[in-house]
Parts: sequence; C-alpha cells; structure tokens
Amino acid sequence: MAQTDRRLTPAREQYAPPVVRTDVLEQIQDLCRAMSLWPMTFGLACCAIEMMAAGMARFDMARFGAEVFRPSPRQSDLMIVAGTVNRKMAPALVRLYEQMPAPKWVIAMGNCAISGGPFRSPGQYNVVEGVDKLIPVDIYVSGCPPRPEALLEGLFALQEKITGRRWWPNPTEGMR
Amino acid sequence: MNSAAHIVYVFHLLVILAGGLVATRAVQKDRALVGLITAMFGVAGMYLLMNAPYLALMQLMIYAGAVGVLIFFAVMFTRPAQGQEERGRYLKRPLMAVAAGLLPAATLAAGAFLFIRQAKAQAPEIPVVQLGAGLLGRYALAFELISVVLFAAMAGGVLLGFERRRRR
Amino acid sequence: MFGAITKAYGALKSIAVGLGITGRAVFQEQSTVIYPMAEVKNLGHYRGHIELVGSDADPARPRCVACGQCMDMCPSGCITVETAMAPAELKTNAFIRAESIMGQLTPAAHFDVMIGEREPKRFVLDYSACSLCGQCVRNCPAGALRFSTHAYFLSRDRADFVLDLKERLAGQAEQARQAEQARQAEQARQASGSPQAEGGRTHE
Amino acid sequence: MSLDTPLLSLLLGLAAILAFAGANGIVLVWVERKVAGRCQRRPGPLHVGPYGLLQPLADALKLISKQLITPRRSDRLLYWGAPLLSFMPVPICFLPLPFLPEMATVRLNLGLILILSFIGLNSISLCLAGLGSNNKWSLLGAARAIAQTVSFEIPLLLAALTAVFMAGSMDLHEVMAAQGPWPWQWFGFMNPLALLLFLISAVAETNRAPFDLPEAESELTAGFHTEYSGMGFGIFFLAEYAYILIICGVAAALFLGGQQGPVAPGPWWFLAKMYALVLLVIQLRWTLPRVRFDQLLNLCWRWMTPAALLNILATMLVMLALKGA
Repeated sequence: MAQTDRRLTPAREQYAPPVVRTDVLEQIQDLCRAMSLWPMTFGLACCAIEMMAAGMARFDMARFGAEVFRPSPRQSDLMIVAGTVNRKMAPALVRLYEQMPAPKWVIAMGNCAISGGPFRSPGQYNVVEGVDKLIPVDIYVSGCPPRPEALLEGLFALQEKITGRRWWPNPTEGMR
Repeated sequence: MNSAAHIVYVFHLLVILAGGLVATRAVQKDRALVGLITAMFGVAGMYLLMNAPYLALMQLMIYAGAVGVLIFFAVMFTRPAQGQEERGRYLKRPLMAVAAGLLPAATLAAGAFLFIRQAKAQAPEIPVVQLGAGLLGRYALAFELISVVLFAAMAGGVLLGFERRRRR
Repeated sequence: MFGAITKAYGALKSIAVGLGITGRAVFQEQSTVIYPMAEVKNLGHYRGHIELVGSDADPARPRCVACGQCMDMCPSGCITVETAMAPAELKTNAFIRAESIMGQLTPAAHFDVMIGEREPKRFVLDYSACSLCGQCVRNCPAGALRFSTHAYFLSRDRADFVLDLKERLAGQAEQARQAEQARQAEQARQASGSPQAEGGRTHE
Repeated sequence: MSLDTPLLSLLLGLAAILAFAGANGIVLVWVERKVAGRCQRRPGPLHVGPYGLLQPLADALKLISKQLITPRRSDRLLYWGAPLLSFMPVPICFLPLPFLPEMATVRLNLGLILILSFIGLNSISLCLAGLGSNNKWSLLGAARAIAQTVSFEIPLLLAALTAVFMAGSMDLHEVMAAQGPWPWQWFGFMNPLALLLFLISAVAETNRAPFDLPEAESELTAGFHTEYSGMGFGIFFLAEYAYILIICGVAAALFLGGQQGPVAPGPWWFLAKMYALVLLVIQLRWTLPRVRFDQLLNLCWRWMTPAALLNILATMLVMLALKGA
C-alpha cells in the first residue's frame, strides 16, 4: 500500500529541450504534433475494445491522423492507458512510457485508469489507484467504458491542450 | 588516364584499404563485416574505373548483396554476449594472417609480372554477350572449377560446423 | 504436378476474391459517422453517470429522501450522501419501504422512510470509481436517481470527476427554466407573426 | 557513367531525383492511408487539410521534431548508419528507370542489373539496423529480412531474366522497345507466369504485407526498426516507399510495355502503369493477412523457384521454336 512500494515507482522524465526554439516554429511544430498523434498499441482491459472501436470504420480515428497505432513505444506519441492498471503491470507501463521519445502525452481512458474505478477499495492489494500515480496524465476520459466518441473527444481535448484551440465543432457544448 | 581518374582511383584505393583495415582490426564481428562490405564497394568502384560495369554490378549484387548478407546471418547468431568478445593476443594469429595475405598477393604478383602487358589508357567496354560467350565457351572449364572450389569450401564450412557442435 | 497446379490456382483465386472484396468496399457506402460534424444517433440509450431527479413540485429540489440505500448498494462506494433534516413544510405522512438486496436475504433489513422528513445536504458522486452497474438506480425507493446521457465527460483534472449531484440538479433546473422561457418567448414571437418551421433536436 | 558528364547536370539530376523520391514518399503515405480506409469502408485521413492531404506533411514535420533516442549499449555507428544506408541506393536505382527519354541521365545497357543489385543492398541496411539496435526483436527481424530477401531474390531474378531473354537486352529502354503498343504485345501478356512471379517476389523483396515478416508487429513489436524513433524511422519508411515505386517501375517496363501504349505512347503510360502497380501492391497489403515464416519460405523454395526455372526453360524453348520456324 505504501508509496515506497518499488512496483509503484513513477516514471522519470528525461528530456533535452530543442536547440532551435522560436515561437513561430514552436507553433507550427505543435500543430503538426497535434494533428499526428500516433497512439501506442497498448490496451489493458475492456476499455481497449472501445479504443479499437474508435479506430474502426464507424468512428475512424484515422480522420484526425491518429490511426497509426505503432507497436513500438519509440515511434508513438500518445499512450492511451485503456483499462485497469494492476501492480504487476505497473512497471511495464512505466517502462513503456519512459521508452517513448519526447514530446509524449497520456490519455487515461476509463474509470479504472483514472482512479482504479470499481476496484478501488480499502485494503485492496492489486490495482493501482489511478495511473497518474505512475505517469503524468494529460487528459482523463471517464466512463466504464467511455464511448468511442468520448475517446475522440479526448483526442480533441489533447489537441486543444497542445495547440491552445479546439479545431473541430463541439457538439458536447450543451451536454453538461 | 586523366587526373580525375587518378583521384577516383586513389579514393577507391583508400576505401578498400580502410575497409580492409576495419575488417581485420575491429573487435566486434559486425563492424568487421561492415568493413568487409566497404572494401567490396571499393573493389566494385575499381571495376567501374576499368570500364567493366557488368563485373562491378555483379560484385555488388553477389558479394556485397548476397555473400555479405549471408555472413551477416552467421555473425548474428554467433555474436557473443556483450563484453565477452575475444580479446586475446596470440603471436600465431598475426603470422598466420600475414601468411594468408601474402600467398594470394605473391601469386597474383607473379602472374602479373609474368604475363605483363601494356596497360591501356582507356580499357574498352566488353559487351555482355562476349562475356557470356567466353564464360560458356573458352573459359568454361575454369569457370566450373571455380564453382567446384566454392562448393568444396561451403561443404567444408558446414562439416566443420557440425564437427564443432558434436564436440560440445 | 496436376495437384500442384490446382493448389496454385486455388491460392491465386483466393487472392483475387480478397482483392475483389476490398476493391468493392472502396466504392461502397462508408459506415463512418463523421463525428464532430455529425452527431451519433444512438445516444438515447446510453446510460452515463447517475443524476438526481427533481421533485414534481420544485425541479431544483431532489426527490431524494436521504435513506442511504444507494450508498449501501454501491459496490465501489462512490456515492456519499450527507443527510439533513428537511424544512418542516415538506414533511408528509407517507412512508415508502426501502428494501435492499441484502434485505432479500435477511428480511429484517426492511425499513420505512418518511417522505420529506430528511433531504440530502450534499449528494456526492465520485464518478471515477463508478462502474455503471446501476444498483443505486434500481434500489432507490424514492425513484430519485436516473442515468444521464452525459457521454463525453472528460477533463484535464482527476478531481473534476467528483460531482456534487445536488448542485448539478440545481444548475439543470435553472437551465431547464431558461430554456422553457426561451421557448415560450419563441412561441409568442411565432404566434405574433413570421411562422417558422420548427427544427428541434431530437435527442435529449 | 563516364566522368566527362558535367558535374552540374549530375547534381541537378540528383536533386531532382531526391525531391521526386521524397514527394513520392509523402504522396504514397497519403494514398496508402486513404486506400486502407476505403478498403475498410471508412474515409481515412480527412480533416487535416482538404481530403486529409496535409496529413503526411504533419506526420513528417512531427517525426522531424521528435526526440532521437540511441539505445544504451547499442552500436552508435551501425545504428545511425543503417537508415542512411537504406536510403542511399534510392537515387541510383531511379537512374535507369525509363521515365523520360532525356531524364534517364545514364542510359546504362545494364540498367536492370544496376537496379536489382542496389535494391539488394537494402537488406544490408536492415541487418545493420537489427545488429546495431542491441535489441532482440530487431535482431530477429533482421534475421527474417535476410532469409526472406535472399530467398526471394532468386525467383525475382529468374522472372526478370525471362523478360530479358524475350527482349535480348538488359537495358530497360530496349526491353520496352521490344514490346508493342497493345496489351497482347506486352511480355506480361505473353508470359503471365513471369509477371506473377515477379510481382509476388517484388512484394516479398520490399517487405510489404503479406510478407512483412521483418516488422511483424504482432510478433516482433516493430521488427528491425523497433528502436528507431523520429526521423530514423521516417527514413526507413521513405526508403520503403521509394523501393516499392522502383520495383513497380521495373515491372511496368519489363512486363507491361513501359512507355508503349495504344494511344499516344510516352512516359505518361509508364507512369500510369507504375502507379497502377503501386496501387495494387497497397491494396494487397490491406487485403491479405500476413503469412507465417515457414509458409513464406515454402512458397519461395517449393513453388516459386521451380516455377520460375520451368518458366524460363519453357520460354527459351518457345523462342527457339519461333526462331526455327
């Protein structure tokens, strides 16, 4: 339970800032990064099914350039933590995150990844209560599981976080 | 031969020498193989300089492309664990290497000096048809003998491999 | 020899059939919902997180009688109800019977709650722990809980998923009131002149 | 390749070829993703630029701006040399392709051999990547790449040789000229087996699905390029698309008449045929599942190599008979 558990060691950040750095260049780069977020092929539980559905024909993440599910962490920009992270998986998850080249982002998809979800209870010994204990999370998409469009919305929210504006119409405006 | 050709000649010579040096001196086998392939490229360049493009391309295709890759295959599976490369120094080894290098060099030199001819300024390009006719006609026996030698070498390699495995 | 040829023919034929299928798919109608531009139509039966239901008299005030059944039922303990005594004028003499699953096993667990005696001071849902099992809605004796269609709930902060449902209910009631006012104003405008085709959005 | 060619035109030609290879890679990535989408009844890249046309550009810029990681205890020289080596032969391979009569700056009478010998070098770069990465998956991917390319080079060469026999030359221009404008005068029509063998082994040579075993993602993570991030990976992909184009160009010239066409023969016919073949290769990728490794080698050694040998023999006999008649 204690934070000193070596299986719950958070990821370490190693990132050298770019040599050339100007505002305009940075903006263009951010735009390009936001428009080609390649996720890692990394599903842990049932939410991964919805993640696949988001890549399939009905919702088609490819429309926003995010269908390139890379098998290797070295080539991916986005880690979609889709499912329950248990303690046995935690070191692998942290390692995969550390293997991704900067800049990199994380979407915690589903309630298990956000907080341990239904598995969160006093005295449980197995589930990591929130993936943000291990790696920095950019966007949390809640649901059990979230709908595929909710993952798309998560992608848009991430694009908004990277570039500073929302690029697509927002049908969820009235949905509060 | 004009001066540009000289420069290219020296360049190829350097490539061959550098490749050969890497091939013999590198500790890691994969680097040694890269050196070997570099030397093969240099040799192909030499052929090109002698106006024998067919031979140059064959050199690339068969030696760099096929043989080099096959050696890679062997290296890949014999690679020792990191840091356990053989680093021993033997007196015998350089001697043997010198002997192995001197023998073909001496044979070639003898041949070259015995049958010396005036080097032509610009060698004529021999058409492929003529090459093929020569290989299947006048030089058929020599050609086949080379194949036999290669085959014997390959079979020997396989046999040695089996022998070593049995001993283990 | 003949067998080999038939085998090769079969293999090539299967490749051709496969190419035919994908080739046809290129010209078929696409099954994609162009999501942010077009909305998804089957959200009506989506069951999102729970919401409080407003009472008939005052939509801003929950129907909840603060019996705590939902709290007991929730397998992941994501509901917290803080109880307070309701204002005296709401008090009725009607009782409802609260009955839990646990109650079915041990009949002694039935108990009666007086409607309007108590109300929730705060009704806090930690949605990030919810698994949408629906036990709370099913077991609410007062019918005070419903599922929302809040399908796209995301945030940059984990703390946003802890919702005070009572506050949300008040906000929703306010929104509904404003919408109703706007609708009435629109109707009045339409009645006075310039009849316009009404194109309402179908889903909730 | 005589030395008296003016250096400037050589450099200009090189720059043009490199620009063509780069633009081609970007366009083909878009086409590939669009075709993939269409084959699965979805639109593919759509919102980034009109019809998603800016998508590959965004990808390229993103790849350039990614952090470059060199794995610890990898062989730095081999590791970074490999992607460069994989792209280096590309401009040379473009030289003998019969695009335009003038643009073929070096009209080698050995054009075919030139292309085939330099395409073979690609497998060396895969080996270097596999050995240099210090990664088991990369190593296994490289091992597969070697076994695959070395095996499939044989039916590829034999099939190409069939067309060379029929034309009597290794110059792609002359092979083209030996065919007529109408489809039944093309070597691919006269000898469909050779065309088929050439195409199948071309797909295997360029490591495309269904023969993408060196990078089989379900088994080997990403195969030989597992460790490459950013542009290292990008260059591999640029080279892959360039090789697809080159080998499809060779197939178009050898078997589909190249610039010969029924109406208005010219380079556009060649380009049209080449890109039609590229589209076929892309559609194949999104149609067929990946073969198993033993199936791959069985296909090569038990089916394609004997078929190619028999085919070349039969072609020679027919040619002799025709000559005798």
